[in-house]
Amino acid sequence: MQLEQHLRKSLEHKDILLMTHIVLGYPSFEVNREVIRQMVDNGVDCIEMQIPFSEPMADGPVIMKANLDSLAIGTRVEECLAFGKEMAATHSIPFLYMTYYNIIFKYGEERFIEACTEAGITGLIVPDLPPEQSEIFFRHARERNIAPILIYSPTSTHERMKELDDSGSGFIYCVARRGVTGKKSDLDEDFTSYLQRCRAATSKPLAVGFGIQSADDINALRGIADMAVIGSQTIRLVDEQGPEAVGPFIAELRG
Amino acid sequence: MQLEQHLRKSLEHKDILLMTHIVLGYPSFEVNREVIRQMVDNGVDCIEMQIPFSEPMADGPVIMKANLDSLAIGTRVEECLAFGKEMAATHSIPFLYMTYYNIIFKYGEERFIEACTEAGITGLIVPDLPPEQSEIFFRHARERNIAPILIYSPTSTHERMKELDDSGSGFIYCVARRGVTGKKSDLDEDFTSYLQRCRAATSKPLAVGFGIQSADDINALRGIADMAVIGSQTIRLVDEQGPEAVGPFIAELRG
Amino acid sequence: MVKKGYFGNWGGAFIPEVLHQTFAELEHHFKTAQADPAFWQEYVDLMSTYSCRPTPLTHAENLSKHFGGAQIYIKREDLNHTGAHKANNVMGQGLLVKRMGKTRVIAETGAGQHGVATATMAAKFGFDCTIYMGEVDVQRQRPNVFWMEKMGATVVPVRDGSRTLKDAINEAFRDWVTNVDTTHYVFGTACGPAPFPEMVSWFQSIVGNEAYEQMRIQHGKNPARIYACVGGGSNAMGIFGRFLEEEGVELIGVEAGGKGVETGQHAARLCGNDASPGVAQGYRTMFLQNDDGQMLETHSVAAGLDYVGVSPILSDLWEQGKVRFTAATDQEVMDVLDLTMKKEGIIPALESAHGFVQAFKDAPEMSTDEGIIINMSGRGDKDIFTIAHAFDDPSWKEFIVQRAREYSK
Amino acid sequence: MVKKGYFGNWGGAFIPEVLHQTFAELEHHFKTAQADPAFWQEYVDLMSTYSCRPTPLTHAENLSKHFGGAQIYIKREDLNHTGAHKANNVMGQGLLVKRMGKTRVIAETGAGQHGVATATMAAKFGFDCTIYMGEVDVQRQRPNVFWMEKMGATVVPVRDGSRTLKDAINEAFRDWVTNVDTTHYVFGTACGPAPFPEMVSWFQSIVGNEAYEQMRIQHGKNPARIYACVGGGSNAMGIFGRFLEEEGVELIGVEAGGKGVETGQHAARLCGNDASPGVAQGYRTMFLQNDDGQMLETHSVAAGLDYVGVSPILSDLWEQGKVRFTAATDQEVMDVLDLTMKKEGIIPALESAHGFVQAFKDAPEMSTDEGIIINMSGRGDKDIFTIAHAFDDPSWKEFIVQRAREYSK
Ligand SMILES: Cc1ncc(COP(=O)(O)O)c(C=O)c1O
Ligand SMILES: Cc1ncc(COP(=O)(O)O)c(C=O)c1O
Repeated sequence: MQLEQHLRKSLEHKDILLMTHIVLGYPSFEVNREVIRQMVDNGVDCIEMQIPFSEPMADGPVIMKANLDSLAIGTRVEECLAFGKEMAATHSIPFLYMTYYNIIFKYGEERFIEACTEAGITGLIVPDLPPEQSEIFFRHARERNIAPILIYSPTSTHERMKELDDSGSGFIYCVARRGVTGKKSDLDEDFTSYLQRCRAATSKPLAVGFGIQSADDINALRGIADMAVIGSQTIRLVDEQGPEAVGPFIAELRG
Repeated sequence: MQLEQHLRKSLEHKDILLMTHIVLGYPSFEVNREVIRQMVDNGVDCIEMQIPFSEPMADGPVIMKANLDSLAIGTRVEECLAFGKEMAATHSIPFLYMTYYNIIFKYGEERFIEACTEAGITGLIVPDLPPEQSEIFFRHARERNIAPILIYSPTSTHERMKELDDSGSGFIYCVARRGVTGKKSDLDEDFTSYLQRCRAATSKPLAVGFGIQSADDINALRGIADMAVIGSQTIRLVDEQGPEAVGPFIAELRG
Repeated sequence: MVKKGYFGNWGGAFIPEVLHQTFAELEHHFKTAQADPAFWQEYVDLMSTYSCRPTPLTHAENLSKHFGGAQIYIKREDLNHTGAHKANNVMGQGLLVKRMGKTRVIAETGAGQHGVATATMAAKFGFDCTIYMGEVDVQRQRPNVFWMEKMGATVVPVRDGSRTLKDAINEAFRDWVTNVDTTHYVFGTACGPAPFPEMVSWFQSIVGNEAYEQMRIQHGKNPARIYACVGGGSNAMGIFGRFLEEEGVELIGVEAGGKGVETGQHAARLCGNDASPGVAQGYRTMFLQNDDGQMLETHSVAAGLDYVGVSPILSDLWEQGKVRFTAATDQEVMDVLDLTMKKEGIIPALESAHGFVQAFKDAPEMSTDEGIIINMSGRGDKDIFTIAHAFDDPSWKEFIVQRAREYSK
Repeated sequence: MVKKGYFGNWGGAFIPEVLHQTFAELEHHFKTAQADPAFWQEYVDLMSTYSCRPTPLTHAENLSKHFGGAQIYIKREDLNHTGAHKANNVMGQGLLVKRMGKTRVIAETGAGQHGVATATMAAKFGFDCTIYMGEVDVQRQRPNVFWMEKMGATVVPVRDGSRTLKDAINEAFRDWVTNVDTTHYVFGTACGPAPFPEMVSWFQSIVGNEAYEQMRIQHGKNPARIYACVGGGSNAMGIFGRFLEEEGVELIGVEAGGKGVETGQHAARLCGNDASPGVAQGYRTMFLQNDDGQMLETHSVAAGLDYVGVSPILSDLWEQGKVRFTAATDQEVMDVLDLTMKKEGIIPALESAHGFVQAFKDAPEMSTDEGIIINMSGRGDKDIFTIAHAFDDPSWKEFIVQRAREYSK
């Protein structure tokens, strides 16, 4: 419950939280460090650090490229774990790992969760791991107080949402639309009724991700979601304007 | 019997006769004229003039090329007939047409034989016309005293030879070997026994063609055949050394 | 009485004397085989274990709906081993060659299909094999040459005449008269001297026999019409044969209209005005020839239809009015190819597409309970070089240029 | 108890949540179809009228004699419409798509065979169609791209990662999660998330079912061994299925040995030492990956075997020792291709030739009354660019250079 408690505390004095995303080792750990510093300094509430994988099936072009480029310069899982530990020790907000299941599987599920505990990581987002597929993972994570974040999608039925709610913890990651990361989502009426469905299925905080890019998007989420997730947009920003552009961008989002 | 009688008369004072071959219109009628003059002057006994056809299936590369080149410069059947008439009128030896059946068929068989009669042509060699295939042609030819020359091959059985003997007249054209015109033939033991078979099947004079190229070849035929046929060799000669080389070549052959 | 080897005024065997004996033997073995049910059974068994006979009859539902008329059925000779109906004839002749005890086969080829089929048969039966192919065709059909060679055949480019199919036939005859004792000439279509037209048609009749049964089962009755492209005429004879005596079945042969039957650049022997009776390549038929009897140049986008003569059996059926002949132009062929690929996921050979053209013209006028069969004599994917070229496909060109760049390094 | 969608330790469905519902529906329709004999009959009818099932079983007498051991039989999946066993799976999924009421299909393709088959099926069924293909494969398999486009499909070159098959799969998944409501992803092999491995194997089981009957008739008993190449594993599962429970039938899967299993340049998952258990592309199997779980580059002369994963069903059979796995190198494949063309007149696809390699190694040691089956998953003539290139054929190169010259004018 560590992560959820933390978020709930933050929600006491903010109407919406902000989670950001980075790909570890892209373009370098140094830049990651600087970007995270700026994020934290400008009020980000939670950061998901993606351990790169060679087959980022659920990611769109921006994050996919960041994954592959990071691997191309030799990023290793151990380095990612060490970096995560450093960040968790340096900053007081919650840090999560996001990665594909094979990274964890290959490392050893127990061992990986052990490493998370040691690093002070509070949650794990694994987009290709439905709860049915690894009883061990979910059991260990919960035992070690590492929140396995589960994902709702507009295609999820109420029954499925309830099922996911039972297995996950921390918060629910609601993907805003069908598709992969990186493309803008329409936060329209359909979306609102989808979020109502999400809310009805879980009592956990709702994070909304996929295509959230601007202060307007975040405003649209106020009142219906608890946390906005900024993914590809910061990677684009760093690519185009360098890490120093991140602080002002976040500040503007926070409004 | 015109042609056969003519040949038999020549055989009274020669132990072997010589038939030569030209392709009409190749390289030109003018050169044909000159070549024929030299042939006649040097003792050739009989000349077959080939009316070119676009599909000279039984001819080897040299004669085939002459056929196609002649057509390429526009040689027409009517021209060939006129030229044949001129030659027969100019020289006292027998002239024959050699051509493929389609030339005759398309011209009209009766009409073609009529034209031969008028031109003073004494025989016709049509390598793709077995006697079974045109009763009309053979009947008309014989009626008009144009000898349809039939062909024996080493693959012909005795029965077949008899059959051919019944339909043809003038002489029998024995091809020296399997194959098409132009390649040298081995006049070996097998060949001799083949010619004996030919002799046994017909009382007509025997001409031997396909690959007869030198005085030696002709000597080998003396005593077993009545006429030697020089085909591709004079065409090669004219191609390489011009028409004036024909006279000396024939003279040498005649020995 | 019709003369032996003739079909009405057409056919015969106008062959050099050196071949007389070998034709007598061929005739003998053919007639013996024809009279021997075990031979046909051996042939059917071979075709069903080595090729995939019976080939399917596909109901082209989308095309039928598209034209709103007759139910269109496609006889799938493209699914034969080596990709065309040519295999039927070739494998049959292979069995005869074995019976005759010969050890070497030769063949002419235009499109290359018959050459590939013959090289394949030779490999299977262990015969030596030489294929004659016009130089022009060698150049436009290089992939087929590659496969023939890989199958162990020698491919001889023929550099005489128009350097296409008819010249390859002449050259094959030259080989045959030279090597007649060991060699059988596997004629590729229902043309040439008797008994080839009849023999090739006999082997190809397997197509029509199957189609007859299949149509009864799938359509419940005979087709109203049957379409086949006509090069030499073997696939047409194959599918027509069984239906010739059936009441109410119209047979339509489609020739190569090339750039138009009025342009002189075509290969329309029986449906245009440019052909006349003649004798060449060993048989009498309607030939594209001039007044002197010299053969004309022909043109078609489909190499396999690009030929001066036509089966004497078809000339006879034409004369008797038993088969209707039409022509399809190169352009019509390309359009129909496009439509057929998109609607049915089927790629007819350029040759076969000629039959489709006429069928598609007629189908809309027919009633929906009538059935028509198109004989799809072969598959088009072997023709990639011709088809991609004819469609003027830019990425194909780019691909070739890039490949060439690698090879030129 | 084995978990749903698992085969021993292998399989599962590791899919993004957005696909959960669509997989539930797919599973439902698949299971309903499986339980409905009318569905299978519809499938068999389709395959026998549109493709040419049953495909023949060819007794390779010359090769059998050449090796002097086992009787070699070849199951001729090359004679399927579109030239490979891929058609079986694709047409089957097409019928399911119709049942599910979807209107669009997508597919990944490596060699291009599965793409062509899918584009063909889409044309036949009237579905929209998009094919994902690694850019490297687009370049080496341009003819297939041409045909897919002509059949009306959109071909998207994938420019990420190694730009080959696995990247095309990732990209297809990205399309699927975006267009899940209208679209079915026609997975091309017995891999991917459940129920694909089982479903694809089920459609492919038609191969083994036929071979079982044919072998009884032609050989009089079961084969002693069965050989199949293993890319994703669908043709292997297809032919193995019916024989899995038969006593005394050894099953052999042959992987791509590339430049040698010891060189790292290969795609040997089950017979080398370079693979380890992993989870990617939606399923758990033996993957060629590094210690971190990142997938490795693979290599094979045969694009269709050039893949990091393998059917989870085969991983299970491997673990249980029910299938023997070996590898064939690129060089061995070229040699065997040459021999097979010359001896039998048959051109196996480069993929299929891998199975031939091991069969030819084993056959001489076997007795002449034993029979073996090689599954010839596809025909090689589609691979002309690869094969002519691999044989380093000079006249082929010259031909390409000359063509390019025309196009560069
Ligand atoms: C596929 C195909 N169809 C038709 C033909 C024409 O031949 P025929 O008229 O003998 O069937 C050919 C000749 O090469 C061919 O390859
Ligand atoms: C002819 C052929 N055989 C085999 C394969 C390998 O696939 P699988 O192992 O699924 O049969 C492919 C794949 O493209 C192929 O095209």
